[in-house]
Amino acid sequence: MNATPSSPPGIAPLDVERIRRDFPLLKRQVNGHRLVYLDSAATTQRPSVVIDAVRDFYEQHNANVHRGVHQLSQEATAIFEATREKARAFVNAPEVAEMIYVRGTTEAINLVAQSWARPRLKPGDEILVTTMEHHSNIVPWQLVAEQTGAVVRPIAIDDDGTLDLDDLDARLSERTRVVAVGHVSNSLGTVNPIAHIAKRARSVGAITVVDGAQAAPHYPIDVQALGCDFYAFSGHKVFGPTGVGFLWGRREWLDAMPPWMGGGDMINSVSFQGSTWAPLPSKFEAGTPNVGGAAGLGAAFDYVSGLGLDRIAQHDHELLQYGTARLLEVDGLRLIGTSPKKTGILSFVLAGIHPHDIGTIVDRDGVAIRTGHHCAQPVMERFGVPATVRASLTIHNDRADIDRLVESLEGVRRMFG
Amino acid sequence: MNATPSSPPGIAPLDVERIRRDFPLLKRQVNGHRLVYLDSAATTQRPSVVIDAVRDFYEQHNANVHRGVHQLSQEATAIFEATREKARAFVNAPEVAEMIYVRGTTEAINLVAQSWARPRLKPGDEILVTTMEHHSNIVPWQLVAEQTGAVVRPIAIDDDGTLDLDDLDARLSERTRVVAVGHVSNSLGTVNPIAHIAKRARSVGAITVVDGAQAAPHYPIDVQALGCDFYAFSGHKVFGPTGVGFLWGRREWLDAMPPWMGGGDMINSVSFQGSTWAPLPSKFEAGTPNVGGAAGLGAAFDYVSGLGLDRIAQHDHELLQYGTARLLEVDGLRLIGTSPKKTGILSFVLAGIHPHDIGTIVDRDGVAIRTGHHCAQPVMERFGVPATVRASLTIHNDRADIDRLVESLEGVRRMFG
Amino acid sequence: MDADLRELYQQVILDHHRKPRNFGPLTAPDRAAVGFNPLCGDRIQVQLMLDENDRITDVHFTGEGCAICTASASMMTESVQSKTLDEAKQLFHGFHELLTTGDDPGEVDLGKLSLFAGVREFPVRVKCATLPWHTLTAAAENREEPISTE
Amino acid sequence: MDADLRELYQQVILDHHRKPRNFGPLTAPDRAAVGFNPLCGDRIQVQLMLDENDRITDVHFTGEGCAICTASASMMTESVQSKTLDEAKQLFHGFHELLTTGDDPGEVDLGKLSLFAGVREFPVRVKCATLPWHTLTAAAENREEPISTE
Ligand SMILES: Cc1ncc(COP(=O)(O)O)c(C=O)c1O
Ligand SMILES: Cc1ncc(COP(=O)(O)O)c(C=O)c1O
Repeated sequence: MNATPSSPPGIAPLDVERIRRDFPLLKRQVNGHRLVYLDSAATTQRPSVVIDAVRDFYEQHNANVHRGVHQLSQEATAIFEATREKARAFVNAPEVAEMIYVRGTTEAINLVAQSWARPRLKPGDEILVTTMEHHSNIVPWQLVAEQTGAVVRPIAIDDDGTLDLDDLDARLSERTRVVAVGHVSNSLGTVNPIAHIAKRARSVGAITVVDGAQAAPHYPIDVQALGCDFYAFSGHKVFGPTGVGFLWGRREWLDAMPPWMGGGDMINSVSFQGSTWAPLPSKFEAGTPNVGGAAGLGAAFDYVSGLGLDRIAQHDHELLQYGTARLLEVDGLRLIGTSPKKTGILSFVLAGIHPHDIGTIVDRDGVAIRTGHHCAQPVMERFGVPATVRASLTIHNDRADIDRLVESLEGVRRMFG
Repeated sequence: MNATPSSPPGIAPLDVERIRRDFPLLKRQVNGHRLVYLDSAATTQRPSVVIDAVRDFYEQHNANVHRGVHQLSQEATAIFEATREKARAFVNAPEVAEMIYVRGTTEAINLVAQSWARPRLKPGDEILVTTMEHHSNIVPWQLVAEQTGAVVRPIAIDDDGTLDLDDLDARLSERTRVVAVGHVSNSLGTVNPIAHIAKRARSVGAITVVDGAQAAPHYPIDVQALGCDFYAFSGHKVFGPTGVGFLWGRREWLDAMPPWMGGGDMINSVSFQGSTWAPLPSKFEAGTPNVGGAAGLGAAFDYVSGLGLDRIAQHDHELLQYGTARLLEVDGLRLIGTSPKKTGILSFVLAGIHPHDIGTIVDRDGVAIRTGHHCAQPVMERFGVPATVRASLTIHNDRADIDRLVESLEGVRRMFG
Repeated sequence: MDADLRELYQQVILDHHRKPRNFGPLTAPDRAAVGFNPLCGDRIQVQLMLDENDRITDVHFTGEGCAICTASASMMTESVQSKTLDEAKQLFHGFHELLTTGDDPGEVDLGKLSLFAGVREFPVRVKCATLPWHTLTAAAENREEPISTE
Repeated sequence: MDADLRELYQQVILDHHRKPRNFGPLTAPDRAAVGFNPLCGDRIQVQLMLDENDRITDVHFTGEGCAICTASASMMTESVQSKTLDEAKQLFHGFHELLTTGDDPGEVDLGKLSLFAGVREFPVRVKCATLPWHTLTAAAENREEPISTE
């Protein structure tokens, strides 16, 4: 047991050694070193149970869903729908029919922008978007703004990366129709107070669309407690396969929205005189979905719940504290994003050394981190940096991983002297 | 070797016994019988090489693509881009940047409808759609017609399920902007003369959008020879994983089209003053793609090319002939779709017995077929049936599979006697 | 032919499929509704005559469906004859229980409807058996929109 | 620190990164262009002075980039000094060959630019080294739109 000494009573620490053995890829050597994977915010690794579930699906149950009477199709449908129910439980949605399968967060937000906002927005209507959003929670709104004459306005962030709630209040008005906000920022780690924001948005009649991509693997999510209108997340960020994720939306909205795509499975009847739509969730799920991905994602939900999201959050928190302290020992290192409420994301720059060079050099030491704008160019602009280095923490990381990173950064410093 | 006696000289027959061993799922028993899978038109089974490629990706190379400097991300990107190149070769597209990753055919056609057609269509403009189209090549056009005031008009089909080319000519006019046509009908098996249609469409200034979902696993595809403007297909119909497919489009169109979704990876720069788009193919690929699916699809392309599409087409043709002859021996059986140019799709009804009952009964014999409208309700209407039974043939099927189906149908007849 | 199938397609059921009772339109029904199952193309209409106490005095159906759907519609028309709409609702409740759990719920006398117990082994066919009943409910509530099992 | 890295980050390259030559704006350039690499945030501007024969009489750059990009820009400005635009193009051609194959193509004398041979082991960094050259090409062609390596 790799107990973290400071665990509060009541929450048993994660057994990181054991967890690490669940991830086949972590056995890999990179450039002759044991891989230290600190890029889970880009995409997580997959535990064997997930990889096996995908394989098992293809080897034992593979068929198209929904429309088949044969045995395999029934099994495939059962697996596919079981994952939908697990997703519902994962975000505590009231109804399973409100869980819409999508490719990921990006598709989910585009769906809301096109099916909810596009028919409703009028010239001069406003969409508030925080400055710390991922491009996938900015660009879909810019596209729909251009289509409708609505305007996208940024909500400011403080110097430590905390959302400026006064600025939110100052910008909210009757013109506000949508508040688009990330639950957790992928470039800063900031956790936003969604329940508060949703309440303020509702007070002016606006909906709240939450990008949950970075919250999903770190926090227990309860959309009913959050009080938002839509919540999007990606399977590949919660140890599931790529190409599958979910949009949760309130039934009242989903029922009132036109379909997102047209095709098979989303119709009630099709004729050249006109077509009618299927009820939820099918209305938003045209075409063959990623059934194999869904099989894997179901296993990922089980895996995460098996560990316990409270324990995961605790682990994340402790490792973040350790990582923050250790990084600040590195000469010339500046952390970008130091909000008191953060998840395990460590974004930083090193004086005089470009992040891209750092990325290349630490990779040679087997340390996988991300460098660049992290699809959050407005954050880079806000903090006056062209890019940052980002180390993101998850269940299979421990202090030794952070030590390896710090050691490697010292090497970078020495090289650039 | 399971040589089919009538193979023409020059094309070696497929070794079905061996192929069957490549598919782990075919080892399954269903209701105590060896599974006879005749539902490949809904989704194909996956050979081990595909399942292994997915697993290998997740166990060895898993990372997010494009934006990472670290080793894993570079490997993942290389795998992802290698499949794009294989897809290009698979349809003989001129340029790899014209191959857009999508979830499948449905998303591809919606993309074209929304990004090509929506900004261009005016009230009164016409979209011609054949009566034999899958819903995914009808409903997206109905949606865009409603959005723009354009009109969707059906092109008639003959009693044997052949497209009525005179009706096409009669309907083509300067008002025609789009001709939407399936390369192969999933409910009738009809192969449409795309090159001819595209030429006729071009003569009035219309584009041709081809739904290649059912052609891809059966025929060598050459988009340059076809002369169409867009070509869509799904990975899961060519022995690849679910949740991944391709849209090919001419660069001149793709360059001129607005993005499909907004988000990460499809931008050049994002700011609250405005964003600019990345070049092809990224412009149309917002968000994390199905990288694991792409890894599997690459293996599927290799598998199919290894067998040879000419041999596959030949096998398909011979089995179709055998199946047609055997089915017509069944009392009261009526084939729906008897065009002289067909792939291995056998759609039929049995007098006095509903397809749904047939599906349930033959499933008990371990024969997996599809019953229903096959997402082609206008075809059902055209032929005056509520639904059909569909047996679809592929590389791992042989005469014995068809014999099992016929035997089972005889049982159905006896039961309903 | 296995036992489950034999139980699903019992002679009585096949007989009702072949010769559906109360089939064909009423001339002046008090209530009617259309139901369909987009999955398999079943489409039926149920028509009702009611007395002043909401008691069913006549019930017919038309349309086209699989054996299970047609037989269920046919046997439904026999079972609900002379029942009040409330009693018919209870009967549907018990019938639904039977189809999904395989148990005769006991509270209501299902009579011949118990023959549908075999549907339980075929979950995708439950909708076929319940479509007539959903349509009856819609007719009782005078709903205009076609109802769908999807 | 491994050998590939040492070769990538040679002293000369690090030195050009630390003290870029011909850095800063020209007062009245004949031609200029902006280039950027959205992946890593490199963004540079290249400015040219030309004589009547399209010979480069002065070349400067500004902007911010990684060590490879900055050093490449700095060394580029030295290499193309007094060359015609055509000669500069040939130099870029040879340089590109070096980066992707690791071989000095021989046709042109790369001089100090050969020090970038180590980039070949780092394919994702090729764009960093070529960005200044693409921007130079854009400036030579007087393209207004910022060019991008993506
Ligand atoms: C002819 C045809 N077109 C389109 C589709 C839709 O493909 P997908 O469901 O993979 O999007 C299918 C398969 O269902 C098909 O057979
Ligand atoms: C905060 C945030 N939002 C949205 C996304 C986009 O998710 P996806 O690429 O899975 O659509 C990501 C991940 O890249 C993210 O970190």
